[in-house]
Amino acid sequence: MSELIELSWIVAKITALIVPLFLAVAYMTYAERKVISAMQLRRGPNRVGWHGLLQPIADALKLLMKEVVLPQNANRFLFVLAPMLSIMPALAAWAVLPLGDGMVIADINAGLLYVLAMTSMGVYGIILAGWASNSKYALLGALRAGAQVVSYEIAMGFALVGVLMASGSLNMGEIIQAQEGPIWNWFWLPLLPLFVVYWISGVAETNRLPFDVAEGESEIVAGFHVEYSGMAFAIFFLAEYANMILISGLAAIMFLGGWYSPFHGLPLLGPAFAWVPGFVWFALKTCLFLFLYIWFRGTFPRYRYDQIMRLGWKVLIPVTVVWLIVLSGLILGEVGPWF
Amino acid sequence: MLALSDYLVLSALLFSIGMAGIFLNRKNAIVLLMSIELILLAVNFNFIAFSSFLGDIHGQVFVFFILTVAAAESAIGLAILVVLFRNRGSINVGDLDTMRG
Amino acid sequence: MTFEMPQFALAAPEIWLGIMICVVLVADLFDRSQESQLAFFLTQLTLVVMIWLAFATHWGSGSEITFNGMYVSDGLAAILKGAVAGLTAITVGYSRDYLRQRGLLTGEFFLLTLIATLGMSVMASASSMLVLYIGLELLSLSLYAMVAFDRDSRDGSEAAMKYFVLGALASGMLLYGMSMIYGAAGSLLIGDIAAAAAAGENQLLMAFGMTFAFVGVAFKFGAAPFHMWIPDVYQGAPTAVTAFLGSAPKVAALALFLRLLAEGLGDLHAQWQTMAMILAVASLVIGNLFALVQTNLKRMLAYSTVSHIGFLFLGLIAGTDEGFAAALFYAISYGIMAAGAFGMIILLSRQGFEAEMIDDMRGLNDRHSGFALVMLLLMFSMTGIPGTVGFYAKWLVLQALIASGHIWLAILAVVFAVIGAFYYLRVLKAVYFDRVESPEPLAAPTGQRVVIAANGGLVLLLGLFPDLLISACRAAFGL
Amino acid sequence: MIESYLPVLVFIVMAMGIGILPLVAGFILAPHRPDHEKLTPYECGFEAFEDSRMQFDVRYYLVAILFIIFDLEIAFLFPWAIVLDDIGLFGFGAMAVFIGVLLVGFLYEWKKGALEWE
Amino acid sequence: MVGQWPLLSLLIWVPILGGIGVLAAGNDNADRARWTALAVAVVTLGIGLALWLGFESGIAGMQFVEKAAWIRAFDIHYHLGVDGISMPLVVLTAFSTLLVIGAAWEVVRYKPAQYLAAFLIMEGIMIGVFSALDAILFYVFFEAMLIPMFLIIGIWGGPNRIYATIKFFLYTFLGSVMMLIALIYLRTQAGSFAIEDFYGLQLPLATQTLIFLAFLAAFAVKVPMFPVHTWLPDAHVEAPTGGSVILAAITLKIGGYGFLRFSLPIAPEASLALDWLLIGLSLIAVVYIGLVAMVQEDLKKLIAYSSIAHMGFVTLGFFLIFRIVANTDRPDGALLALEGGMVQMISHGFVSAAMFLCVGVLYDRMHTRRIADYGGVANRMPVFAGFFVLFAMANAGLPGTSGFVGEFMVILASFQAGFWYAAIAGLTLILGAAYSLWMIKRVVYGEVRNEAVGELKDISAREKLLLGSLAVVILFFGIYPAPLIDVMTPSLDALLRVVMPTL
Repeated sequence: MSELIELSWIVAKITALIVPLFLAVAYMTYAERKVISAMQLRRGPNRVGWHGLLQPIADALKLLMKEVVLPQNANRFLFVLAPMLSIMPALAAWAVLPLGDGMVIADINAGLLYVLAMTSMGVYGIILAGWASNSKYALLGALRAGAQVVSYEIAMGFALVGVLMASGSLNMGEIIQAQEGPIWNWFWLPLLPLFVVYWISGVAETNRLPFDVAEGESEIVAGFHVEYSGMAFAIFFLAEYANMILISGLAAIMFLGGWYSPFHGLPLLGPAFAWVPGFVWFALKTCLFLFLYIWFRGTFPRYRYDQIMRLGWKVLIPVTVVWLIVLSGLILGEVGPWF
Repeated sequence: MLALSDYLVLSALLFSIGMAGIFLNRKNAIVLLMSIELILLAVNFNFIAFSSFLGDIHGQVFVFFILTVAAAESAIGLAILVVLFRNRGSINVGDLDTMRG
Repeated sequence: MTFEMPQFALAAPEIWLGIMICVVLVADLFDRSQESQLAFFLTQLTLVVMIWLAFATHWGSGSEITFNGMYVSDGLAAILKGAVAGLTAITVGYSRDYLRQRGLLTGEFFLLTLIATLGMSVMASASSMLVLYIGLELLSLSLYAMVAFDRDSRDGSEAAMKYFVLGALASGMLLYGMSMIYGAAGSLLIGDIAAAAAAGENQLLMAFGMTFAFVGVAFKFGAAPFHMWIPDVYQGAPTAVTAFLGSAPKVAALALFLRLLAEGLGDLHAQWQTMAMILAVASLVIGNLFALVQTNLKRMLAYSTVSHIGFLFLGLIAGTDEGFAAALFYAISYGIMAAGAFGMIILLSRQGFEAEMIDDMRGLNDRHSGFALVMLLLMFSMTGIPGTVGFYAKWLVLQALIASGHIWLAILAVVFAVIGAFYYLRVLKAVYFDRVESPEPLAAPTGQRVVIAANGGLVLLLGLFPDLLISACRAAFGL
Repeated sequence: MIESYLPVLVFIVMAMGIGILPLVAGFILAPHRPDHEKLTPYECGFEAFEDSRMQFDVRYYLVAILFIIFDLEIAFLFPWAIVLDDIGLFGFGAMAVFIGVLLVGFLYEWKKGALEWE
Repeated sequence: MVGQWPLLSLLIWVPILGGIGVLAAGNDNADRARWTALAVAVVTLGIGLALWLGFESGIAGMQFVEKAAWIRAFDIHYHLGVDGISMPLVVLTAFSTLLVIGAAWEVVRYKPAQYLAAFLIMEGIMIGVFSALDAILFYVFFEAMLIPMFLIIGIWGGPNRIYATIKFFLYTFLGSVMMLIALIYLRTQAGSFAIEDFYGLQLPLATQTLIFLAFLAAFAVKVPMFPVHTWLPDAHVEAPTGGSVILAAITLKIGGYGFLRFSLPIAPEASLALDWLLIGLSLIAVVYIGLVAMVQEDLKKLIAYSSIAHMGFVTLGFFLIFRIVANTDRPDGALLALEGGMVQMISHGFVSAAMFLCVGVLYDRMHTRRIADYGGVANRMPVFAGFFVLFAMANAGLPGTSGFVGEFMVILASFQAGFWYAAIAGLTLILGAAYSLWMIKRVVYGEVRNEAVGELKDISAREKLLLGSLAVVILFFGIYPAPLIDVMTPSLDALLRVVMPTL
């Protein structure tokens, strides 16, 4: 009996996480359109609901009513499996993210490893989709996406190693606790190059602009999901945005001190902001990164594919490796307030 | 709680499947590579089970190394496969019979 | 957690090799000459220094264990490493011109050779199953790549595929066995395993693991019935690679056997003896009989390898230090012979022509009597005729075998040695007795000539004065 | 210890469910009227080829292999990174050698042009 | 004085190194190679004669002993020495090689340097076989002998040479590896590889039998004894003249020498137990092979079979000793048998060499070995015919030639073993006379049968010298064998006491 209760409690917690997450995804699309239109001096969606606030709902309903086309010669099983494979890790990774102090569904020791594993799995969905579609554009997109994702995964992994070195733990909660203190105690400062690399890699991992050659509407129409329609397409879409939020959340946790307030431990400001729950700080930091995503999209032109690969292999990886060595020196020398 | 023998049996099963994959497979060479991975997986399973039951960390360290080597091995295996395909246009195991005697 | 500082000086050969691998790699990257001159000479330098280092660090100081018990420095390691480096140097000496003629002369070849040597060296000093495995894979992975070195060769890629699959399978078997042994002994260290085996802990599990490990080792050796890869790989690989593959790695395989099965599981000798016996006899029978019908020289030598492995296993059967010393001597001398035999094929091959059929040897005596003489020495050495090193190899094995009471096996072995003589004689028949219409004189590059002369000279010199090598091999086992 | 992974498992199962449910819903709610033109793969309006799974550039494959190798290097860095404080200078030296070898390999790739996409 | 010098080492290494020197001289300048080879052979024979002169006849033990560590791990020594049994064989080897070098002078045109070098190296190795006192050293020389002989037959032999040489090689190799096993086993018992340490091992009969059979495998093939003799006719027929000479004159003797040095003293009880086998095989060789020889169409084959028959005589002498002692209880008869066998070996060395040289002379001119192709040679080559007839007589065992002495001694001794042994052995005289003389009749005498014979030229000065020296030796030992017998008696006597300690 107690097991059942425990299980339902877990399910409830997960639901409590996923539902807001979906809402966040929905309104992320809304925000994106609004912000970009503002940047381009347009108004963006404004018909459905007040200021277009119901637009995401309408989009979802529209997609629900669209036919899911299964192209001929496609491998049906893989074709259907692919979207599932891409959304699953994007969601499941949230299991170990602490939203606030103690607000975590699974407080496991190998948290970071788990996250790394889950984010790596996303590429399967992309590659399977491209392969199963039996379309040249899809295949090309999938290959590009696959190569790009794995390339940046290395830089990302190195950056994470830096975080590990600094925190000495794989547990997400402990990583945050290692950054306890005001804003300059957070890892973004000692790990600044890694932070930048992580963020760039994160953008590339999610195939977002300026690294969105996998979709590349203007060259390979829509890349790996060119043959997907209706709900199947929606799931890819969902996965992409969920991933964006995930990456932003991770960046907030690993480099910006998670739930800590920027004034934590400061004599005056600290107590002044003590009433704000940690969850809010975390959400704010995540939103900061989400805004960056949108800002990038609105600002940068798309990279050429060779430029993307060069950036990943020839810039980001050397930078991280060098910084890892510097970092281990810093740690052994017990420099600053961090180590 | 699972007994040590349960792990060993599972590992033995994996190992046997891998073996069978290598010896019974007459078609695709990729399957051979996968079978090899399966065998290594069985080995890792064994090591981890023993390591955990013996309370000795070295078995897990070994697994780490096996993983690495397995990666290098599959990299080379795939490279050979590519060369093979380029030279013959087929990766059919049954076609690997030019040399006899 | 405290770390005991390892005695790095004891691992000097490996450290030297490791550094030089990086140096060669970088040097070759920045070497503007087309033919990797720098890499070649650096490789040879590395190997020669390595021979010296092996003896300077390991010889005569007794058995020392360091790196948390995982690395052992003893006389056996010195001999194994010296032999490996020496054999590699010989084969590298042969390969340069061969590769150049085929447009394969790149620094990677030398690099892979060095990495393989590092692997073998690590195996020679392994005192832990983990280290043993790492060394083995360093060797194997390099060899897989080397077999496929000629990317446009159909046979080469097929051979590489077969070698890869069966080699990986062997590694898998070996690992599976190792995992069982680990479970039974509770440790990866060879010393602990030996203690556990002696105490008779978990006998069933231990024996189970030993069986798998043994099969894995047999695969790596190429002992029948696990020899399937040998002929195809020897035939398909570029001859320069075959020469390497046929020589030094056999010594390394012996290192694997000695470290794992002799040192670690010496107390299970009664159990692996039977297996070794079956393998030995099967190898002798299959190797010799199949070699009889070959027309391709590389393939014939491959089957002859199987038979030689059978003979080598006979030395191991005894399970005595005497037998191990004999097997060690056998492996080293076989390495010398095999390197020479394949070196000869390399020498006779030209651009676009592989002299790999026995018929290609015809009239060699008319074309170049010096090469013919070396071939004569090599073939008679493989047969086991005195005056060449091959005789002492067989003799020592027989000696160990008879001393441990296996007289019938000894008789069987010599009978098959006589059968084996037949196919070696066929080669000599082609070399000396068959005359060709218009023998074209042979011209080989100076480097290759020097190496083949040294190789043949070594066979003869050790055939007349085997004392030093025999004593060294025995001293490695405290005899 | 292992119990703390239960939520993870549940989460993964639920995430899979979330991946499947909308698809099922889509199949049920949406119309389903396939025809030939609709089912052929998109080829900018040209007549479609039967099988589009063509051979692709070997460099993609090269990247895959490089990734495997580097990713495993990272796997080795993980445990080291966590205990760096405890193992001190020796641990640092060991990893410095490791990374040094890695860098040599990286340099090799770079010079050999494995990272070029022209 | 000469006893101080390492004469045996010189005898072994001067020809081997000289051979290598000849090899290095190359085939391009054939004359240089020939003269070098001749010089080496002459020097070697000179050292051999010095050995003979320095040898003290009254002593049974080893003389000119040299001992140096060789393979320390097994206490194996480079241990040389000669006694009355081996010394004559050493000198015989040096002498025969000189003959071969002389015989090859103008005849061998294909790669003469290699040819001569092979014989010089062969010479060193064979002397090594006779003088080795360490079992492994002995074995090394014993086997290494195969290499030059293999090449000699294979390169310079007749049309069917490849079959013959491989057959020769495999037969002898198989036999000798069995011996190797026996030697190794003996080492486990004796703790050393010194041959003398093997003597007096009190091994059980079953073990002795196995060891005896192993040695038999090696030596019976070499001798060769029926039924493992079949390689010999093939090898002889296909071998070049020099090869046949060395094969008949020396390598066959190694088999006989092996019986004396190994089989009898190491496994005396087994020798006793199995002497019926050896005697039986020897008698078959004498009679049956003698008959086979009679019907041969080929000159060389005929001589080859006659060699087998003669060597049967040798082994008969060696293994009759047990029966003689059993009948007489005294060593005299047995000693006589051993001496007879030894003398027969030496004599056969000269005679068969002479016969093969003669055939070689004919073959060089006619390029055929078929008896039927000849006839009336005496008309065109009177000097040669004279030599040939003399040698044939010696082969038949005519009194006054060395061939007679050995056979006579063995037959005399065999009377003491039993009448029938002597009677059957005596048949050999008749058979030998029959095939030798019939052959002579068909080849040398009669009308000139065809044009080829008609155009024959008599032998040159070089050939005269070769055949003449042989004739001198054969006649000398035929008339005055005492120096030979005196040399070997003490050693054979000592051997007899090792074999039968009760005497």
